[in-house]
Amino acid sequence: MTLTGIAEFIASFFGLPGSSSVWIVAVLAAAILLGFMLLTVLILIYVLRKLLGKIQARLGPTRTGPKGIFQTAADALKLLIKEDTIPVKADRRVFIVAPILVFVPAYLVYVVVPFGEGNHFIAKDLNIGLLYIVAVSSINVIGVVLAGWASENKYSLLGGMRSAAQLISYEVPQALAVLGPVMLAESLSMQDIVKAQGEGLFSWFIFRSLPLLGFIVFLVASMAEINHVPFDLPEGESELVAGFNVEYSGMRFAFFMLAEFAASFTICAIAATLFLGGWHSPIRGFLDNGWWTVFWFFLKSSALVCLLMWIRATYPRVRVDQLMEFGWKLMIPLALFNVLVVGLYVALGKGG
Amino acid sequence: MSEEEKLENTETSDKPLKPAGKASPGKALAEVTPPDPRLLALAELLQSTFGDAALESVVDRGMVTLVISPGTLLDTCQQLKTDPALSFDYLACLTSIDRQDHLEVAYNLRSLTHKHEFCLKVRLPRDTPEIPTVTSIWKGANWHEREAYDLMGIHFQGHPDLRRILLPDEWEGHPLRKYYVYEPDDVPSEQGPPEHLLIQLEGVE
Amino acid sequence: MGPQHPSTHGVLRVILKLDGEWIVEAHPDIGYLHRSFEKMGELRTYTNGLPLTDRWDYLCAMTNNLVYSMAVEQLLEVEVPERAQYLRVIVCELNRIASHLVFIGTYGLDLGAQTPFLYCFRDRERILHIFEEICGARLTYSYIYPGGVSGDALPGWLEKVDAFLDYLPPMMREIDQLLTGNEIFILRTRNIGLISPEQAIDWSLSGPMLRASNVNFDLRKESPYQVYDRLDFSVAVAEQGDCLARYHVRVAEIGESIKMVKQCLAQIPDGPTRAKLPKTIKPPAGEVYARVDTPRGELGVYMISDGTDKPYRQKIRGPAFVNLSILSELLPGWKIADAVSILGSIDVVMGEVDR
Amino acid sequence: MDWHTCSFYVLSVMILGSALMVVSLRNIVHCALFLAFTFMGVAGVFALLHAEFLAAVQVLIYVGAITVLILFAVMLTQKTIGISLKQTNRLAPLAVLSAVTFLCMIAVIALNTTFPTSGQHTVAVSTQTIGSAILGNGSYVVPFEVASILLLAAMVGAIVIARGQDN
Repeated sequence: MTLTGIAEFIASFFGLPGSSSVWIVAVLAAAILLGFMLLTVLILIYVLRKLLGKIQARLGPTRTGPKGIFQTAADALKLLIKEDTIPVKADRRVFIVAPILVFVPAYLVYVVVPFGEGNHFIAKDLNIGLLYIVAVSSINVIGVVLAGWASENKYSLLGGMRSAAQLISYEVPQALAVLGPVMLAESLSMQDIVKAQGEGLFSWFIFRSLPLLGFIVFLVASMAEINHVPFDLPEGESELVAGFNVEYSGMRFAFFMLAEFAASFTICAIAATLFLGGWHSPIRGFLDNGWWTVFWFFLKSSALVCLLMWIRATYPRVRVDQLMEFGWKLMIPLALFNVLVVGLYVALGKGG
Repeated sequence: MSEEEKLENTETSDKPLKPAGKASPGKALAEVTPPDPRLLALAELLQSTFGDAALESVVDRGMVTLVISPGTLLDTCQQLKTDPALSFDYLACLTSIDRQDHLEVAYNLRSLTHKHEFCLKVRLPRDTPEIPTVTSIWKGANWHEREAYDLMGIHFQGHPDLRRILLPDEWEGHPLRKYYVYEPDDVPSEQGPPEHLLIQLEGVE
Repeated sequence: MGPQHPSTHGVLRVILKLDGEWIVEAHPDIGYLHRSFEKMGELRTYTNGLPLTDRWDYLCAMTNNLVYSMAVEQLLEVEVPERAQYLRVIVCELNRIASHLVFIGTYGLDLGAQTPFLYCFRDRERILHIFEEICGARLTYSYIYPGGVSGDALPGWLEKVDAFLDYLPPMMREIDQLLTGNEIFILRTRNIGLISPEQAIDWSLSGPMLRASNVNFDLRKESPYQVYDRLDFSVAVAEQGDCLARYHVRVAEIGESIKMVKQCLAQIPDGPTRAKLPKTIKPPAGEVYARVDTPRGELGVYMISDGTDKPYRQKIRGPAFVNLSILSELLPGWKIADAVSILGSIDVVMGEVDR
Repeated sequence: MDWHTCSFYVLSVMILGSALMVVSLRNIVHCALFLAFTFMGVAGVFALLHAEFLAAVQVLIYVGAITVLILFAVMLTQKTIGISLKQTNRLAPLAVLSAVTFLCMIAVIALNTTFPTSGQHTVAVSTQTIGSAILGNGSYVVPFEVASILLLAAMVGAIVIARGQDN
């Protein structure tokens, strides 16, 4: 009943040549991933609003459906119906391409995320998994800059440039922080990294070598990467009126929102995989096979997502120069130090 | 007009220090409360330092008032701020008053060190209300003077940025003047007091 | 930063001349909320001029009523009964707590922290409920009349105030933890918008703006009015004179106000709540400058009476009007993001700036 | 005509097409965008050849850094909104000439070298082999270190020049 089976059936059904089943598997996997991504974003937005409400001593959405369940669906519908305005002076083509350039990388990263044990829970276990993630996530910088530039208004251009500078300066610590687990697992592929953390709680990379440092550096750098609250400079409402997405409305604005929330789930998933032992259960061997692995994976990622939302509720915004200073003068040295320590740990561990 | 009659009796009695707590209609308490001795001491001090320039000094209901001529304003204020015995370093409030026959500017000054305060008043002719600015002494006066210029039409010479502060720049007339009646449809009339305002002024029994 | 901007607390327009991210010049442009209270005051009798005062500083209407009534009482030289003076101090200090809660909430919102705002407004709701019980209004109270207060405390009202005073301190600790200890909040406010003591005095700032620059001057201590001389409280003063110091002064003032109201509740005597005044108040001719310490600073009324039943001139000295005038000297040299936090720390209410 | 060759043709059309657009378009930001698509196409070809490491590095370096650098340079230096450049100028004939000669040269080289056209896929170049090639014993360590020092010098130079404007 695996995907390939379904693909062969479809290939024979339509009388396509046998070899094209590989294409069909890819298309099917892409469709499943897209569906999964939209679903998680819907749930994520709803949980965020409910959680923020809880933290801020208020209820959160209650109108739409029991306990406000269909709130995000209502938002999505509203965005769909809303008129898609394009500023007259704006450069039409770039204006349309920019949101896609921001949305696609967030979607591409899902290819390598290991939802569970074995091959049928991961779209394609590339043996350069992590490098692929870092490479793909560097594409959305172009989308952000072009979105800012194409909407022809100086505020959004300023916002676009600022967020591009932020993305670039935080890509470096993120990439370095990822090196830790790579060295410990001696492989770039995500499944290998998870397998290397197999022996229960204390074998997770968060505890091995310098505890927590790599994890914190990665999480903070990724938060800056997706413009999460302490670093949400581009849409700093109180300063510039709005960031690069000020001129977007309707479906295109939905692309940006979708990209942001999908990215926030992906970085939690990657953080869970790299540092919290992916789909392994905390106790060795206990409930560690089949569908249970998927359960552990989602448990860890959603825990991290809630942590992110908690941070969103409590922290004010950082100023632009403090952000840059924090990035270059603190995050990068920390990440380098982490790489050094993990390197020593691995080298000593192997007896030189 | 009670204001005029107060002026006459001070001229005739060659500017003595007069406690003005005279009995007044509608007083709830039985007798007149004598003004606070500390205020009398302050009035005494001011009288002695500015004897010649002071036209009139009144202690009335908890406030010492000293009236001086516009010419001597700048150096009296300078002395008020720098003189260690006085050291009025805090300008609490600057009020512009339209007394029909003349305009007045009242400076409420306070000393944070000696914890005493008083009101310095200057009288200006109605047609050319010109007075030097005190922003060089107390920067806080900046917006007060702009507001007095905007609403009362008093021109402060040497003010760094004298333009209307509350009303739109192209507004004519100064609303706080007694005769200023703003008919929205036509140009505000400043020729003379309209009838209904006059009646109200003479309505004092 | 136009009149419609999320962080200008009302219709204030500041014309900023920028060099990249840095502010070179700043000219506040006010007057968008100018309703000319001073002219209106001259056309109304003393009693029906009072409801006007609620619209001056709409976050702290009780102190506006108080300063207007004190000016009239000084003109009449009438003594207000003890119980009325205690009730006045209770409601004014409660109003100060409510206004400072609004400040903490909106200041957090300016810098991006959403949660404190909701906590502060939840607590402020309780104060407004208490006010509603005693004078029927949530914002425009017209509770303090020349000669006393409009209505005596209903049975059980003082106990409600007492219960609120026990409820507030733990909540204040919660809000405190959210903001005061928050490194990013400190990063955005420490050493930003520095005002030296001489500068503060020269620009005649008042209230928390003055006391945060290490100048220990509080009207309730210097020239105590009503029953403030019978209450022992300490004046909250901070040294640095930056945005953080102003925040700390206001938070400390909430603590002091709680202490004061507690003492008032203990000392409040029985007795009448209004002095006997003639039907139409006609104070003898004269001039008076009454002043009160509001959450924003010294609110003064220079009232001149000419013996008739209408004030001849009524000048309103708004604390935020004067505190805002320093903006043109304060903002240059800082960044735009700092302008937001400096403006927020001045705690401007446009109602009494524009009058 | 299995999917391997057909996707190769698709990719090559994409690369050549967007490269042509880069040269011929009037609006400079559009050129930068198409430059990014060219690089992505090249990364696709690398992936086809199972050189995944190179494909990822290609995307990371070229698309993520160099194109953004060009975009930054373009936007910060001059008012780019709405102006269109004249792509051709007096030197057009000379350019065409040099392009044609370059084309012939490549054609000659391509024709008489015998590519190893073995049927099965080329051996997968895994990251381990690349890693040991760069830093392993007796391999390209020295050139790798020299290159990094060169880059460092360039970066320091850039910072000095940029900082030069302030003081």
